[in-house]
Formats: sequence, structure tokens, C-alpha cells
Amino acid sequence: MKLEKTGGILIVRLDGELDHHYATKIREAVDGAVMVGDVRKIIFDFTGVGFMDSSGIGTLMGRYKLMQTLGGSVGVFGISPRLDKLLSMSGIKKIISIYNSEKEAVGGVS
Amino acid sequence: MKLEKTGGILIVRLDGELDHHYATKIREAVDGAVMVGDVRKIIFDFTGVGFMDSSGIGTLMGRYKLMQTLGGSVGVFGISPRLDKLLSMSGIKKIISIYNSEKEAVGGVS
Amino acid sequence: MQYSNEMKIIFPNKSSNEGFARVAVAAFAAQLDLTVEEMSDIKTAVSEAVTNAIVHGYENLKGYITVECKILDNTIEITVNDSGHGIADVEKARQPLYTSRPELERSGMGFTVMETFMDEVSVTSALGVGTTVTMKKRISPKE
Amino acid sequence: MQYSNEMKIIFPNKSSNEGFARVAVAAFAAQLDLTVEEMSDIKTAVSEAVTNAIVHGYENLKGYITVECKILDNTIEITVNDSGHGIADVEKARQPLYTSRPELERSGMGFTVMETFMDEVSVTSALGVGTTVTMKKRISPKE
Ligand SMILES: Nc1ncnc2c1ncn2[C@@H]1O[C@H](COP(=O)(O)OP(=O)(O)O)[C@@H](O)[C@H]1O
Ligand SMILES: Nc1ncnc2c1ncn2[C@@H]1O[C@H](COP(=O)(O)OP(=O)(O)O)[C@@H](O)[C@H]1O
Repeated sequence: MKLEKTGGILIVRLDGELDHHYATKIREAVDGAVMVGDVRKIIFDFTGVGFMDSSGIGTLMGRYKLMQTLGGSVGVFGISPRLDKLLSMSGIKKIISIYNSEKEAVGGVS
Repeated sequence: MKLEKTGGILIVRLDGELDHHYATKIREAVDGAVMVGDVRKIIFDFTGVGFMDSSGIGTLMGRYKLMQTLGGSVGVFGISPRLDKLLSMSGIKKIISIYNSEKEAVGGVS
Repeated sequence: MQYSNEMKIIFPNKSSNEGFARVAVAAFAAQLDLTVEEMSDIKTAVSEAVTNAIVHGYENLKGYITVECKILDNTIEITVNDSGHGIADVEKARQPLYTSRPELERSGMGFTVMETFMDEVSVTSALGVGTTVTMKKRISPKE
Repeated sequence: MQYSNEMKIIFPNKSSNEGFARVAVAAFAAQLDLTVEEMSDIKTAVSEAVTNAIVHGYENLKGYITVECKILDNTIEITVNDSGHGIADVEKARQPLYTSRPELERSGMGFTVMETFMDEVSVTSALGVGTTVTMKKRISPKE
């Protein structure tokens, strides 16, 4: 996992397998970075995620709630068809933005 | 596993993990091809072998004995440092030829 | 004659074992001729059931989780068992988006994911005794 | 405080399970910070012990093999057990190039390979009861 902050945007580059074990670490790292301040938008880069279960949905939902409190938003890009299927099941696609590329995500087209 | 016969040379291209399970299949396939006749030399291509245990030593030893009966020989190429370590342990390198390349093996430099 | 094989794995309720359980089941399932999609379905379903055993079954207790796999011809049956708290109302628990642990950021989608990716999912549970989830998937024959 | 974890796998004596056993142990061992070389050492040693249980332990019998792994800090201990024929003379069996089954193209190098790749190998066996091989490897700390 790599975190990059530019302006008010926090890009979180995930890698490996997004299960409950990894979700706990993502939560800590991301919320820590957000608490330091000045984050208006969290963008998750899923390009390197080879596996995800419903823990990933919970993680996105949790960050959405956090950013809602702070008046910000959450977006994702690099979603494979399989991850898209998982996200679709939960209805989370209605509240966070799915982008086709990093450029689009950072540009803020939503 | 792929078997190619050119002239009196049988090239056996191995792949995957050379354990006891796979060794049984190699034995059947190679001995079958040798029994059809006219094989003076068996060359094993180890390039695609990612794992080997002592079953591989037994397989080479068995083919060496077979070819000795028939007045032929056995050679190998594509041996990784790890496989080389395993072969060295058993003394089998004294009776079968280890080549640096397919060309060398087929050319018969021993 | 039917081809059959089976295995069982047992491990303590550490979240670092979620990955181990997935890979072990995948390595065993690989003897079936699976598509990438079918393999992912199985790994995801196992991950959900094992995570539930860790997060809900044992919560702050210590205990062991058992995963059994059986292959009979082209069907794989996977059973995940814990000897933890158990589930009071299984029907309610299986509803999409229902979770008893929102504060742990569970999404309530675990059972729904298992049902989506496997052909059959059955749950037996008793309070104070534990929970057993049995899942079956028929693998489509490849030519 | 020491880090510890453990797991156990149980499977029938089919040669197709040799690969499963290797991958399961490797997936579990991966929580240690292993070099490629150390990982190969462990996989090879497990393969030897499990193959012995299948080929020699049970021969034409049917039975189950148990593989247990324990991690304590930076040491991994692997135990492979069968309830098969047992070994009459363990000392003789451990000698390089000794095999009771040359017709099956066993090389007699199994125990030697285990001893080469692991730090400690102990064998307990009783005729008609079975064989247990316990292997330990200390993983060198990486910076
Ligand atoms: N092994 C288990 N032991 C105890 N309770 C469980 C177990 N598995 C599931 N549950 C209960 O069922 C609920 C729904 O599970 P699930 O659909 O997987 O969603 P989630 O895990 O996200 O909460 C859980 O919140 C929990 O209350
Ligand atoms: N699990 C076992 N049960 C019974 N006999 C065994 C077992 N493991 C090893 N042996 C005996 O020890 C001998 C030497 O084993 P090993 O060094 O692994 O060589 P190999 O397996 O090639 O014969 C075997 O040939 C067999 O007689």
C-alpha cells in the first residue's frame, strides 16, 4: 500500500489481496493520513488488487462515511470486471464514484 | 510434457513440478516412446521445471539404466542452480551428461 | 467410477490465516479443471466464511477453525466450522446488508457473496456451540 | 512476546495431494520473511516426507497423512505423520541412497534431501503403527 497526497487529494494505491486482514491495515493508514488534515477526496487505486472479498466493500463504505462527516468524497479506479461485480452487489456504486482512469479520478469528473 | 523425436534422439520437455506424482507420468510416456524403437539418446529439457524433489533423481536414474541396457545414453539441459544442487547430492552427474544448452545436448558434446 | 478426494485444514483464529485458508483450498481445488472465474468464486466464498468465523464466531475468544473440502466428480463441497458464539437468527443473518458488527466495518454482504458465487450454501448454528457453513459448487465440464 | 501460529492439514494418500501439501505449507510459511531459497528448501523437504508417507508408509493401503506446521518466532517446525507400515531400521533408512523400493524408481535420497534443506530432522517410527518425521528450520532474519 502506498499513500500519496497532492493538494487535497489522497491517492491510496492498494496491492495484493483485499481481505479482512488487509482491510484493518488500510483503515488505520488511510484514516491516519486523513486525520493529519486537508484531505477533500480519497481516491483508491485498485489496479494492483488481485483479490477482494466483502471486506473491501466495508472499507470503502467506512471511508465514505468518514469523508461525508468531513465534507469530502471517495472515488476509485482500476476496478476489474470481477471487483465491479462485487461492488455492484452492495449498492456502494451509488455513493462512491467509479472512474475509468487515474486522470479522470484526479480530474474529478464524477 | 512434450516429446520430440528427431533421428535417434528423443527430447523430453518437462514442465511444472517434478515430484513423485509427475515422475510416474514421465516414466510411462518416455519408456513408451523408447519402446517404439530407434532411440539412442534421451535428452531431458529442464527449462520449464520450477520444482524438483528426489523423485527427479530416481526418474533420471531409471532412464539411465534403461538406455544402458539398450546401448544408449541420457543427457539433460536447462538445469537451474537449485536443481544442480539436488543432482550433485546423488552422484548422478557422474553417469548422465549435463549440457549447457539444447544445441550442445543435441550436438552430443559430452 | 467416481473420482473423489478430500482434505481438512485446521488453524487458529488469526486474521493472517485468512490468506492461508484461501490458498490451501485453491491448491486443492486446482485438481478440478477450473476457469479463473470459478477459482475466484471459490476463493472469495472461503474468505467470507473464514472471516466470519474469525470476526463473529470467536470475536475476542481464542479458538480453531476447520475447513474441509471434498471433491466428488465435478462437485466441490467446502465446510467451514467454528466452535464460537453461534448465530441466534440464521435467517436474519443471511439477509443482504445485515451485520451485527458495523463498527468493525463489516458490510453485511458475506453470506450474499457466498450465495452468489457458490451453487448451494447451508448454515447450521447453535448459540454457545458454534457455526458450520457448507457450500457446494458444481464445476462445468470443459471440453 | 513471541509470535506464534500453527496449522494442520489432513488428506488421503493420493499422489495428487503431494502438490497440495507443498502449496499449503508454502502458503502458511509465507508469513515468515523467507528468501526464495528458504521457501524452496521447505517445499522440497515437505515433498520428500509426504511422498514417503504415500509410497512407503501406506504402499497399497488406504490411509490419511497429517502435516502440522508451527511457527515460533523465526523457526518453523513441520511434522509429517502416517499410520502406515512403519520403518524397521530408521538408521539404515536414513542412509543416502538406501531405498527399499528401487523398482518404484525411488532414489534413496529422500531423507538426505530433508537433512540438507532443514536444520533438524527427527524420525520416530514403529512397525505396524506408523511414522512421524519432524523437521525444523530457523529462518535467518532479513533487515
Ligand atoms: N461464524 C459466525 N459466527 C457467529 N456469527 C456469525 C458467523 N457468521 C456470520 N455471523 C452473523 O451473521 C451476520 C451476517 O454475516 P455476513 O453476511 O457475512 O456479513 P458481515 O460478516 O459483513 O457482518 C454477521 O454480522 C454475524 O452477526
Ligand atoms: N513414511 C515411511 N513409512 C515407511 N517407510 C519409510 C517411510 N519413509 C521412509 N521409509 C523407508 O526409508 C527408506 C529411505 O527413505 P528415503 O531416504 O526417503 O528414500 P526413498 O524414498 O527414495 O526410498 C525408504 O525406502 C523406506 O524403506
